[in-house]
Amino acid sequence: MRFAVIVFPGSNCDEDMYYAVTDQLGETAELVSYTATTLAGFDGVLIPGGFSYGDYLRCGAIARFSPIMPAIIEFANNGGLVLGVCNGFQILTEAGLLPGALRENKTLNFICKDAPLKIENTQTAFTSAYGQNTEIRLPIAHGEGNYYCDEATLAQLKANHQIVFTYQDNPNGSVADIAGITNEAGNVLGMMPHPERAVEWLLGNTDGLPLFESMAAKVRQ
Amino acid sequence: MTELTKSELTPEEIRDQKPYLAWSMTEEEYQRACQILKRLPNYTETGLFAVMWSEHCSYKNSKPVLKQFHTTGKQVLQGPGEGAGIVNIGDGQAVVFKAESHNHPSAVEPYEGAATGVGGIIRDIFSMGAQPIAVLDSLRFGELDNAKTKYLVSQVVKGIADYGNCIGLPTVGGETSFDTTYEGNPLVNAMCVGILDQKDMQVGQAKGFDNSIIYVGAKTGRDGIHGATFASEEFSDDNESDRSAVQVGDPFMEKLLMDACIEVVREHKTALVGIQDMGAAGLVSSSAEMASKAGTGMVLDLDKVPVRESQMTPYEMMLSESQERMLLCVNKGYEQEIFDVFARYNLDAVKIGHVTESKQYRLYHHGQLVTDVPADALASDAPVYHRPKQLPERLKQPKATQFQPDVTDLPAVFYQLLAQPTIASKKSIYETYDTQVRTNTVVKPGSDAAVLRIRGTKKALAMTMDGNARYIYLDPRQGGAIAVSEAARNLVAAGAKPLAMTDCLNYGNPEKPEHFYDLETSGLGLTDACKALDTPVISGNVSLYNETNGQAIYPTPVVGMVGLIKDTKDIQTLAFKNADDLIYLVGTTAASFNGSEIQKMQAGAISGQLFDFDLEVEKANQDLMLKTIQAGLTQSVHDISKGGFLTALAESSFNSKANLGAAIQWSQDLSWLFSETQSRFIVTVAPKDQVAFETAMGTKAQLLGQVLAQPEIQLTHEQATTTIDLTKAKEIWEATIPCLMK
Amino acid sequence: MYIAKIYVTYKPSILDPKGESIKSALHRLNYETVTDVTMGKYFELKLEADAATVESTVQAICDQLLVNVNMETYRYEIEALEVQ
Amino acid sequence: MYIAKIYVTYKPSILDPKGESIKSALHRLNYETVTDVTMGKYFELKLEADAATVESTVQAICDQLLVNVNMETYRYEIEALEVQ
Ligand SMILES: Nc1ncnc2c1ncn2[C@@H]1O[C@H](COP(=O)(O)OP(=O)(O)O)[C@@H](O)[C@H]1O
Ligand SMILES: [Mg+2]
Repeated sequence: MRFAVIVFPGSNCDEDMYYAVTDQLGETAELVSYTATTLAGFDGVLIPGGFSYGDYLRCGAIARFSPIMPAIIEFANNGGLVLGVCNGFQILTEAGLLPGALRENKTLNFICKDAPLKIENTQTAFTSAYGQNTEIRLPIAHGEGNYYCDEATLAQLKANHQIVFTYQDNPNGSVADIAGITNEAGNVLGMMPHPERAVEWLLGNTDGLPLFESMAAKVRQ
Repeated sequence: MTELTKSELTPEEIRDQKPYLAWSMTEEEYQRACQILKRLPNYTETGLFAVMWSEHCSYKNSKPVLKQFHTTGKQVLQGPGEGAGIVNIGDGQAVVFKAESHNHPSAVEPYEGAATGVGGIIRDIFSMGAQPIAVLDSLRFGELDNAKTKYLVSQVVKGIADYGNCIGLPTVGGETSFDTTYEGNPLVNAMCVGILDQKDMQVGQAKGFDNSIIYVGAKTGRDGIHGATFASEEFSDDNESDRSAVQVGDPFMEKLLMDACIEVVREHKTALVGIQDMGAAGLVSSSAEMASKAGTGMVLDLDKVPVRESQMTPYEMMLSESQERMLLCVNKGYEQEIFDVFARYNLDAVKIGHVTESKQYRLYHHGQLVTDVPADALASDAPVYHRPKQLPERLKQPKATQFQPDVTDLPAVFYQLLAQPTIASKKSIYETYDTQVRTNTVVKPGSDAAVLRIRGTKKALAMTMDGNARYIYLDPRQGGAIAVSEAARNLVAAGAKPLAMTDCLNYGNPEKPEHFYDLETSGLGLTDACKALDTPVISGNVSLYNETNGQAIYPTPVVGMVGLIKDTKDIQTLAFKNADDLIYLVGTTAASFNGSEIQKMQAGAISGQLFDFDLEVEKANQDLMLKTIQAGLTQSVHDISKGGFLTALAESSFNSKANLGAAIQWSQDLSWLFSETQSRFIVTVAPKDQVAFETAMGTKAQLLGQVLAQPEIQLTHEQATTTIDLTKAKEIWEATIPCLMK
Repeated sequence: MYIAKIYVTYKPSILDPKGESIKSALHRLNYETVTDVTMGKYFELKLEADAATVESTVQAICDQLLVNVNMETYRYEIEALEVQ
Repeated sequence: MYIAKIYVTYKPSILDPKGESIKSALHRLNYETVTDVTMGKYFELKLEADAATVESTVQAICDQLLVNVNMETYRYEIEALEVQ
């Protein structure tokens, strides 16, 4: 399958994402500039981590007005798989493709460490390759990963099984320990942990690989 | 002429009122400038001389010391003198690295000072055409017992974190220590490592008459004017408020600048002649050095310089230290392709001048010639001073006997040692750094050295920053040699062959003979070890005048070193791997307590004559250790440093995934568990490899025990066994700094 | 020429960890009289707009970019500046 | 009971990368009329102080904690609140 890895000014996990799905997963990928206006020919969209536009106003707030965004929204609305990691998650919430918002960690510090996660829903397009009730560890690296949504939204997320990943040991203050959610249709996933950093034995962790395998399997269906 | 330039002092007024004295330019230096010009310099020119002849830009006090450094070796592709040094790592690739201090700015404005320190050192690396891959930070503060120090620590760490995290470079290693001596004068040293294809090597030269000088990056404001002279002055309480605008870092801008510059270097080779970052003394320093190095002159039109503020004078524009700016020399006729690259990154790129044959450095502003001086006079021909030296009082008759620790209650002493901030875990610091971005980090902070693989090869690089100033304080020569040796030992412990080093020389006022003695003598010590270990100095930085109210810091050279791991299979960490693995001590232990952590803890201060150190033993132990690692005979390797054997042993346990412990038979004096004898490693070996390991190491390694499945140290000494609870120990070790920071 | 001063704060129902941390710092510094701290963002925008549209422009800018209405509220003041 | 509203902004010579980046975003969104953006901090403090000391307390808090006097300036307004 062919992934588009979106590069905004200030994205810095774009190459990591690219190598994860090419070198490790063995699929093809292309770095797509924020100035592009079409995603024709791609089977999946990956929005990487980083500090788009310096994250100077709010994380993701400025990036969502980039020329590529209408194409991403259209891609998502047509049922295409979209994964936003870290800053990518923040951009997806700012753009309204996912509910809620990401705020400053309750510790007020950036946190970089491995986080034990529970996969709450293994039936999604992003988690089907994980076993039932799997516990995994993925690296987190963020200053603003504290997921917020109001009560009504939370109830909806729960009712629709949109909560995909939760922290075992909530590091940042997220509502309901949320680490990653999908949209209602289940084709857009936003998550703070970095699966693309956990795809190689040499780097000590491969717990992220099944996520990309799930996406590839879904596309091939 | 504009209003503002009119209000500047005339050449005659300068001569009479001597404003240059306040810019740290001496009367003789002013006279020297007059002689070079054969006339009185105007305001702008005087400012340029003052800043270019500051210690920070000219190294006028430290040059004689730097001259003695060992800087050559067959691995060295570029030694000191350029933005950063370059070392061959085979396959047409090279590693580029340099360290830099940002002590003074961080003392005044810790967040921005530390952030811009990181930004500056990253620019040094990509100005060589290299892709930066990692950042390290070496930090020294006063004791964590007062609000001011806590504030400095939290802000410095946040500044480093925010800059590195945002630009997307992992901060993978460093060191953090605490001593009263740094209370008014914290040390913030940062190092950056990059990778380069040798065919892309760049130099900061402005060659070729009529070639264009192009300014790229952020606009110039009034920030940090005279930052370089400020870095060459002592602090005192009375100059607290008299400081120019603080420099603010913009890591987002630097990310764009970095990517654009690397693109230019790789893909526009015919266009690019030279590239240099604007660091200390900004525009004047970068441009004058580029001309001087190439043996050319330069004409700049200051009306073209992108400015952020209105009505800036030539003096202000030339001396501003606004961040995230670079200067390029581009072949005539090729300017547009360069402009196009920067335009794609939404960055300013403006031709502000050209290279000339005349060797004069000329600046025009509003059509007027405002500066006309020989380029060499500003750069290569700056004054050099051979300062007098004098054996410091403290070194005259040090007590030869070693301190004797009291270890009556061994577990209690050990728990107390783990609660010393210098020994305690630095996790709460490095967990705020993104250590993995770019997905090359194989060994993260917390081990002896960080290790990053080189994508697409079997190779990896190990890197570290080290330097124990207490040893240097007690014995500058030996201490200097130990600093280099310890850095190399950390790399060896990671499975790497040390390649070369960079340094930050942090000292007091060199005009004081005792301080100059420290600087020169510890420099000789560094050199002894560089030669013995074949780790030449390829780059570095000097920070003098680290004094507050006349009180200097410990002489503190910090060593940054990079080593090559030929095959990622050789990568080692300090963590115990399996229960029942055998534990060996490599090297011999003696009563080495003067200058140790336990002396400081129990006696309240370090004192006496430093313990013995033998470079030949160091070299032999490192070589053998590395060979044995490469033979695949080790499970974990850890060098023994501050705190001694027991601390190192506990660290190997704390970092193990399964909370492993150790059973140890100790036949020497119990207090020697805390000795800081150099040249030692703790190694674990799988039982199946026992014979091979012992054959390889011979008498160098001594079997002391084995790894336990449970988190405790069972220490047997003269038939009695003491148990140390490692769960409790780890709690103390990890909680100390977060608690003290509250 | 107008200047718009915009104040953005979290909605009351949302915990403000920065405000809390500043409050405890103030208590440690013995400013015990401080009972409540909120921290928000403050923007100053200069606009070359005309009187008829300036307010709607400022509102649109807030809703579109400056404010995340999921969790923040804002208020603003607009002043005319003397043209120099 | 008093409420102090404190506005903190960078001093004029200090680079404000946030303001700059917001300004360019607004221009890309066709709010070309915006000529200048500064982004600062806004604090609201509630204080149980008396009229005689409230102002000096607020000033001290600003100088000591809220404001980095190396780089920032501030202004404030103090209002008395009805005691409930
Ligand atoms: N400021 C820092 N930045 C990054 N890593 C750090 C820092 N301080 C300490 N560390 C990590 O913690 C480890 C132990 O720190 P320290 O006790 O100072 O080192 P050592 O004695 O091995 O030189 C270091 O090797 C490094 O990986
Ligand atoms: Mg070590």
